Formats: sequence, C-alpha cells, structure tokens
Amino acid sequence: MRSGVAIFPGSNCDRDIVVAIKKITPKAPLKLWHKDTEFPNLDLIVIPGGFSFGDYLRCGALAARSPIIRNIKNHVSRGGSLLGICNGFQILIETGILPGSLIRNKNLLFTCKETILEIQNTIKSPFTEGFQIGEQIKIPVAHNEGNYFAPKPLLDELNNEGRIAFKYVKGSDFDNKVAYNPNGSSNDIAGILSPNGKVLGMMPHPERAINSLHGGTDGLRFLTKCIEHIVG
Amino acid sequence: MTVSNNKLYEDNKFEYMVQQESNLESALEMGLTKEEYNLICTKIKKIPNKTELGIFSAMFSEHCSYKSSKKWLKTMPTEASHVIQGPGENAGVIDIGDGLAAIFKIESHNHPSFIEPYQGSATGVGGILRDVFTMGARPIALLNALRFGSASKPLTKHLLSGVVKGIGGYGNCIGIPTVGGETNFDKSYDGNILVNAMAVGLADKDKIFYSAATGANNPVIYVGAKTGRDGIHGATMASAEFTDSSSEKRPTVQVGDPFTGKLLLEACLELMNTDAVLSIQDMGAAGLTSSSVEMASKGSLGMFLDLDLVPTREEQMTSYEIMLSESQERMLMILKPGSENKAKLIFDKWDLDFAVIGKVTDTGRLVLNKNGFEACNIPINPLVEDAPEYDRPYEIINNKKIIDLNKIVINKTINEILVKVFKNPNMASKKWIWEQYDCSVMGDTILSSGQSDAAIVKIHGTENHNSLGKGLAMTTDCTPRYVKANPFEGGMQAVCEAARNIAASGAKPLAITNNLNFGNPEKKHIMGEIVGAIKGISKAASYLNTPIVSGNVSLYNETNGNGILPTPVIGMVGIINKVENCLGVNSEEGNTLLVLGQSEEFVEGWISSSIYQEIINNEFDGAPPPINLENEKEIIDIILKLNEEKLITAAHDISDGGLLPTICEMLFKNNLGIDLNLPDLLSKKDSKDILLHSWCFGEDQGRVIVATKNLNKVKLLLKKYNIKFFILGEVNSSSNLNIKNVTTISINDIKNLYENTLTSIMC
Amino acid sequence: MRAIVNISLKQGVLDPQGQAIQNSLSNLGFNNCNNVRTGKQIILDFQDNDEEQVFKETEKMCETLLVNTVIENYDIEIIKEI
Amino acid sequence: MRAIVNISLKQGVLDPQGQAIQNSLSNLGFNNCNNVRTGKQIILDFQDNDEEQVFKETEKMCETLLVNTVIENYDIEIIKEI
Ligand SMILES: Nc1ncnc2c1ncn2[C@@H]1O[C@H](COP(=O)(O)OP(=O)(O)O)[C@@H](O)[C@H]1O
Ligand SMILES: [Mg+2]
Repeated sequence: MRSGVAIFPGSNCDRDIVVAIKKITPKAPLKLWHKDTEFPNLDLIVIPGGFSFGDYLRCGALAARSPIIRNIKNHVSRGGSLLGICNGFQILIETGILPGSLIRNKNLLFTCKETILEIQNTIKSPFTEGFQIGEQIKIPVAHNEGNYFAPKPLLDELNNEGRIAFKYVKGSDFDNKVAYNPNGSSNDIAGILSPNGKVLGMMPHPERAINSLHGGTDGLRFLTKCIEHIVG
Repeated sequence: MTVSNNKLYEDNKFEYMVQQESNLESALEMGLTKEEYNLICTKIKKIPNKTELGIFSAMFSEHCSYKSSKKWLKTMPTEASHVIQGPGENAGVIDIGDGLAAIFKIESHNHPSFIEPYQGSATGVGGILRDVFTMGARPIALLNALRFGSASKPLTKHLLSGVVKGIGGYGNCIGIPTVGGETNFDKSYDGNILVNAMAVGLADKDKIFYSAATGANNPVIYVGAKTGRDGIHGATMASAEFTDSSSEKRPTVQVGDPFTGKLLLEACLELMNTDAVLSIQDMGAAGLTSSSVEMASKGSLGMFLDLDLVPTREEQMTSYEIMLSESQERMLMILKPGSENKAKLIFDKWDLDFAVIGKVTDTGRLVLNKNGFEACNIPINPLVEDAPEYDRPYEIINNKKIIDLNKIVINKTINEILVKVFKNPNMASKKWIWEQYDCSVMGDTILSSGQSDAAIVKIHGTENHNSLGKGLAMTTDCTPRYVKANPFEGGMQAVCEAARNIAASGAKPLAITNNLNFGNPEKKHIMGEIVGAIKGISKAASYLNTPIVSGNVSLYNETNGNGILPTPVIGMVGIINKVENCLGVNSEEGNTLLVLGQSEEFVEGWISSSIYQEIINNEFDGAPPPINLENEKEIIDIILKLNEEKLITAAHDISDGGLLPTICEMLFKNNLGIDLNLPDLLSKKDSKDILLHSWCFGEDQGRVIVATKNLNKVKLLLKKYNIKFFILGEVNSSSNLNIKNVTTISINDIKNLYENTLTSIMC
Repeated sequence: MRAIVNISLKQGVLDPQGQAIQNSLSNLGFNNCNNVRTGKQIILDFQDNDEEQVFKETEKMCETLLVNTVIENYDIEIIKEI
Repeated sequence: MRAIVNISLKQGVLDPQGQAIQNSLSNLGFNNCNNVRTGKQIILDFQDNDEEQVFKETEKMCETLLVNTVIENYDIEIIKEI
C-alpha cells in the first residue's frame, strides 16, 4: 500500500501516525509537506492531528488554504482514501470535503481522555469494513474543538445515508478514565464519512492506542483493518 | 558615551534619550542600589548611558545574577559519573546509556502568572522548552509544580483555571505531552502563586550544543520571532517584591505563541543536524542582553551587534528596548562562517526570521550600534564576574515541637477523618487539571498523571525484540509545610520523596533539577529557609547519588510583607531499562499489600506537622517527620530489586496523609476492598484510640506500600535484606476497607470525594 | 485605510462560549442580561486608499478565508482615517 | 436593548493570530494589507431599556469578567433597537 501523511508546520501527530502505519505495513508512508504541489498517486492520505497553523482564526482554516489541498482534492476525486484525524478532521471540514463544523468543546476545556466509539455507518467504507455495526473500540481524544455541529437537515442526511462512522457511547468497560461525548457533539458524533465512504474524519486518535501499556491496542486493530481494506 | 548629535536627535528622539548619560536616580528606578551603581561606574571607567545601565540592571537583577543564592548554590553536589553537564548551561545533561543523554530543567514563571495567568504560564512552558532544545534535545515531556492560595477564594479559581489553560495551551499546541506534576493550595500563596514548569528532552550524547561563543569574527545570528516591546524589564520585575501598585507594570506582559515556538523548535533541531551551529543560546529573561553577554562571557570573547539589523515588530524601538525586550520564541546563534545561507534556507522553510546581526569579537566588550551610532560599549566581565554576590545574614528557625499524642483530643472518627482528608483539595485528585493536558501526544507516554508515583515516557526507538524499550521516569515534589517547620529536614524530605516516587514507578533515580521558591531573602529567617533547604537538599542528593544538574531560583515571593511557604521544588529524573516493568499505583484483586519500611512493632505514627494534625487542630504545627537517609536508600533499592525479580505489581509511597489514605488510593481505580490487618499492639484498641489514629495517619517517611501476587517470595527477599515490613492484607472485590472491630469504610464513597473535590470547586 | 470585519455566529448555531459567559455573569450577580453571543473582529490595514477597492478586496478575503460562511455571518466597516 | 463590547489587544501586545492570518492572506495573493489585528466581540441583550443603566452595567461586566484589562482594551456600543 502506498500511503502519505500530509504535514503542516504545526502538525504534531505526524510522527505518531507514521509509527503506527509502520507497525502494520513495511512500507513507510511518504511525508507530504504542506507546500508540496506534486506527489505520486497514493492509496491513502492521512491528515494527522496537531495545530496545523497554530489553530489561529479557526482550527484548520489556514491549513485548508495551503497549496497541498488541491492535490488532496485530486486524490479524493481519483477515488483515493483519505483519513483526517483530529486537526485533520477539522481541516477536512474547512476544505469542504466533509460537511458540518467543529466548534469549541461544550465545557470550553481542552479534554484529553479515553472514549468508547461505536461503529455506526451503513454505507460501505474501507475504514470500517472490517467491523460489525455496533462494535465498540476504545480510542483516546485530545482536543479543544471537537464539538461536531450541523444544522438538523444535515444531521438527518448523515444519519439517513448511514454516513456517521462512529458515535461516542458509554460502552461496557466504561470507567472514570473514559469520557462519554467529551465535547458535546450533536448526536454523539465522533466521526463522519463522505458519500462514497472513502473519506473519514474523526476526532479520536487511533494512532495513540497502539500499545498495550498505554491507551490499549484498539487503535492498532482499527488502523490494521483500514489498511487491509484499502489495499483490497 | 553621550551622543549629542543633531541628526540622531532628529531621526529618533527616544534613541537620543537612551544614549544620554545616566544618573543615580535612573539607576534606582531600574532597581539597582547606590553601591551597585557606583561599582558599575568604577568598573567601566565611565558614567554609563541609559542603555548601558539597563543592561547592567538586568544582569545584576536577582533573576539573572542569583546574587542572594549564588554563595549557597555553589555548595550543592553537582557531580557524578553519569553527569555530562551540571548547572551553568541552559539545562542539565546526564548520560542514560546507549549513546543517549537526558537534558532537563525546571523554571519558574511565578510573577508573570499572577499578573496574567494564561500568558504567564504559557510563556513559562515556552521558555523551559527553549532551554532544553537549545542544547540540541528534542523535548519529550513536560511537568509542572503549581502552588495556589486558598482553594475557596474566587481569585484562586481564576488563577488556577488560567494557569492550567496556559500550560495546556502551549504544551498541547507545540505537541509535547504534559505527563505529571503537583498542585498545592495554601493561604500563604494567596498573593504569590507559584508556576514552575519542567521540561525533559533527549539528545545524542555526542551532539550536545553549548552556549559559549567561539571564534572572533564568526557571525552572530538572530532567529525566531520579531522583537517587540514585550516584558521590558521582566527580569527586574521578577526580582522585586510585589506591592499593590505593581498592577501598573502590567503592559509588560509577554504573549506566548506556541505555533512559532513549534516552528523554532523544528527549525533549530533541523539546523543542528548540520554542522553549522557553533553555539546557541535562547533569549529568555533579559532577552538579547543576557543571551549575548552570557555567550560572550563564557567564551571569554566580546560581541558586536548592529541593532538596526534586529527584526522588530514595532516602530522606532530604541537600543534600550531592543536589548531588554523579552519577546518570546527567539534564539541567538553563532554559526560556522560560510554556513549562513544553508541555515537561512532552513529558517525560510519554517517561515521564521533569520538575520545576521553582528559578530564575535576578541575585545571582551559588548558593543552595540543603533542608527549608525554606538549605543553601548562596555566590558563584558563586570556584567558577569562583578555581578554582586551577597552573603546575606540568615537565621534558621526550626519548629522543634513534637506533638504529644496523649494531649490530642480526638473529635472525629477514622471515617470522618478520611472524608476530611479527601475533601482537602491538596489530597484530592488533580484530574480536573491533568485532563486539560495532552498527555499522550508523541506516542511514547507509558504512565502519566494519576497512574503512578512518577510519570514514565519511553525513549523513542529503543524498542527491540525482547523489550518495549527504555524509559525515563520523572516527578516533581516538595512538601512546603515541612520545609517551613524545618528547612533542612524539609529539603531532605523533598529529595527523598522524589526518589521514592521514581523508584515506586520501577525506575532508578538519577539526577535532580530544582526550583527554589522563597520570600524576601533580605529577611534573616527567609534567608535561613533558603540556606537550610539547600543544605538538606544537598545532603540527601549526595547520599542518594542524584546530583543537581540544573535549577532556578525565584525569590521575593511576598506581597505586602507576607511571604510564601518555602517551596524548594525537586524535579527528578530516573531510568527504567524495560518500560514493560513499570509500576503503577493500582492494585488488583488477590494482591497482598505490604508496607515496607515499617514493622509490626511500629504503632506510634508521626503526627506533628501532618495532615491529620491539621484536621484536628485547624492549623499545621510541630516538627516535620525526620528523614533517615539510610532507610530511604534501602527502600529504594529493595523496590527496584523486588521489581527486577518481577515480584510486585504496584507500588505507592506513603507521603501526605499517611498509611490509610495511601491504601485507599491503591484501591480506587478498580473499586476494590481490603480487610486490614492491625499490628498486635493495636488489635484491642477502640476506634478513638490515638495510637490507632497515628498508625493510620502518621506521616513517617521512608515507607512504600507494594502489591504482590507472590507474598512468600517477597517475604524471603525482604528478610534476606533485613527490610522492615508489615503485611496489610489481601485485596478483595468488596469495595470496603474493613478494619476489624473498628470500622468499615466504603471505598466508593471515598473515591467519589477524591475524584470530585477539585472538579466541584472549579465548575 | 482600515477595514473592520465583524464576524458573528449565524442564528441557531450553538455558541458554548456565549453560554458560558452568560452563566458566569449571572453567577456574578448580573441578571439583567438575557442573551450573550460572541463574535470576532478582524482589523485590516491597507495602504490602498480607494474605498471601493478596499471593500471589495476585504469581501473577497472574507469569502476565501476569514469567514466560515456555513456558520458565520459578517459585515465590513471601512474607516478612512485611522 | 443591546450592548456590543468590542475587545482588542492593547498597543504593542503581540497578536500571533493576526500575524498568522496576515501570512495566510499574503500566501493567498492578498498583498495589499500591511497589518492584521484580531479582536473579540461580545453581544449582550438586555431587557432593561435605560441606556445609561445598560452602559454602566456592561462597563462593570467588562471590568469584572469580559475583558482581560491587562492586555486588552474595550469599547461599548449601545444599540437601542435590535
Ligand atoms: N499540575 C499538575 N499537572 C499534572 N499532573 C499533576 C498535577 N498536579 C498533580 N498531578 C498528578 O497527580 C498525581 C498525584 O500527585 P501528588 O499528590 O503530588 O502525588 P505524590 O504525593 O505521589 O507525589 C500525580 O500523578 C501527579 O503527576
Ligand atoms: Mg507529592
């Protein structure tokens, strides 16, 4: 699988996602710099977490106007898979690739906690194909602006089209380290898909759950299945 | 040197003014004394102009010169075979094997955080990170030691929430995990909060960068953010006692920009990967002044700077302002001649300013040009070597009172006391704080806040087929009330608790950074606290072979004459060879809990200066628990030994609150219970017996509780090494802490208090 | 010449910060205020002195970057003399 | 009655956000703008209809909560008809 990680000057989870992908496939992802206007065709591009341009103005707003974005849009129209994690999700929203908006957490606090996600989508997507609807995975969040907000018609549309990838749930091994809907998202939304299922934006960080000692290994399981299904 | 030139006057009135001769009055205004002013005039053989005087005043400030503490700092143990660089550089450096070095330091941003909690604490984090990456290290973890006034005050809430937001705002954005720290509340901090931030980084042992200037004519480079009028005279402010009128100094607040900080971090590390950098120094307190003077002085050289070439953010800045600005995210470097273009490309890539602003000289003088005129020409030596060093009179006051147990009127049951303990924000969980910190970015965090006595961060890339890798353990500790009661014992205690915490996480203690926060050193008893604490820290540090490799001093933490509790914070770093062997505090069903360092015969716990004593009497009183260094070392060694043999699964040191609260903390996570054994001597006592209470809540040092699945093997080993121990009981699923014939305590109820006390204060 | 862009949230968009401010205000005893909303201001200084030109350029900046028109409204104010 | 509080950074206080926006604008080809500063707006709706009263109350709110007077300036605008 040929993958790439888009790096903005304030990205800070770029190394983490590279480490995670390298645990799964031998081929290291290509590092794509935000000023790059050309790169080879790829199967998967990941936009990692961080604070792309300091998150000034609006999270992801300045990044969404970088030169690399046009190529990322081309990648999507070629049918490539695209995963935006945390700030990456915010960037996807700002580019218009995914709909809605991500606003300040309801409690106005940066929140770093584990969450339990339930797989929800009914449309086919390489990102969740390896899971049953209703399956749960434990993945941490760490963000200030992850409160998914959309007008009712859009929420209905996402729901009806089966494009809500994950919801925050209380889960079975819920304990005090785990937060249920830590940011106040509408309908407990933690991640959404594009109409063709090939673009996923999610607030939680799967690349931070790849180690049995810290955060568990559900993130590794999730990313492994994603990669398996993207390769086909 | 006075410039009475019309052209200069027309071009820039203000520059003209700062190039005028100073007088005593201006010296006093800048915080210098008359003696210091006279000394300056004599040493430089002229009357300084105002820019020159400003430079002296910054360098002579307590903050830069350590004039009150230097004499005593020199007495600290700073050497060991694993120390690569002790105090004197931007941060301390120790050898951690495999060709790697750990680089770390702690620093205070107390005064700025009181004035503007968000920006003050954010710039504190930015500053300490620069200290670490200036030396070539990639920062891998942040910690913070915080002290606030009474938790019930609205001002405390405002300050705490701003400080936590600021620390998170910077650390989360730049992408370095905040993994631990400590937080205390006490009314003595009402007018002077303490915000100490610690950063830990990693570098290749043979690729460490220092600040000494080298080679006359080598180019001096300015990189990073532009210079504005931020924080001018911040260093002097940080050295002046607060009065109510200090709110007038407010516009000098510096604003942190973690995004630019991140760019600077990446650009510097990228440049350090080439061979271009000869020496490098961050611009911290007193900005361009202290960075240029320190570089030149350490290299026994001089420096010429053309201030017209300094990238500025504001119009018409004077030489005085440029030299004293404390704008953040800036660095000064000396490059190998000819490598300027290569370096500039890297800074262009990261969209940062890059300017050649001068050169190294062999004159031993600091010469500055502004608007084509010489704005400053002074010898470097007096700025550093002749900086005043005071031998301030001191008196060490010890509270020797040992509370007579028989005189204690017990007015509460054990349950009620336990409730009081966990309703105390000092004892309750700090999760409201640490959940606002990104603790897992960089993907190497193994244990962070709330999981273990010390945080553990994996050393990236050390994993191999038989281990998940090596890790660094880190903690900050200080119990100010002990230091107040007896500075020497309190100083030792802080070191020992830190070392115990490192060991309880499964790691070997290695070295110390320290932040000495005290009141006004011109008062004899405060100076006594400083001297006593330094002596105590030194004694314990050398006994445990954990030398002091870096640190920071913050004095004059007083408002209207009320000083803070003496707070010498110890930041300690240790190493664990296999992170999978790390230890947390949480026990599991079926574990046996044992307390090490205490025997069956031990019943009379140390109540003086304890939390228990405060609960009973509403105020702290009495001597702190004594420290026995031999015992401390024994306990540390045995924990490491037990862990090496894989005989224990959790460990938690007994500190504030004593035995019973410590046991509770080991049961919380999994809602477990225990039938607690009592020593024979206590088994027939009734529930209001003072010995029973002192056994439960005494704060005797040198004790750690461990959890094991292998009681017999543990006992054998403990006997072999002659370690005192007492078996507390087996952990069960009942969720009750049961003391036979005395009481039953619901762990769930206590846990609720523990978890929610701080949150309910803050929300 | 200066352009001031006032950006506010569209009707119906959740404003957690405004809500939090309103709560704090009422905790502090300010009870007369029945709604709080937050907005942003961006102040742009131009060398250009042609009002229409500056207005048009600012409008374009708003549409391309400054404003998230999905959830935000804006208006532009031009100040000739700074 | 409505009170609009415009909050801006004091002269000389670093505005990293403004700088980042300015950079981004110039990368997008907007080169005529030579300085960008950011500010906040807080819009308060009152039941009260006494202009002086509302102004005074808003001023008090600014000093106690809304404005960080260490680094920010503010002005208050009263709008009678919303
Ligand atoms: N300001 C803070 N930032 C991060 N973690 C904190 C902070 N204050 C306390 N903690 C965490 O809370 C836990 C308990 O702290 P403390 O009571 O000081 O522990 P101990 O007594 O074992 O030293 C530790 O894990 C510590 O790292
Ligand atoms: Mg402690």
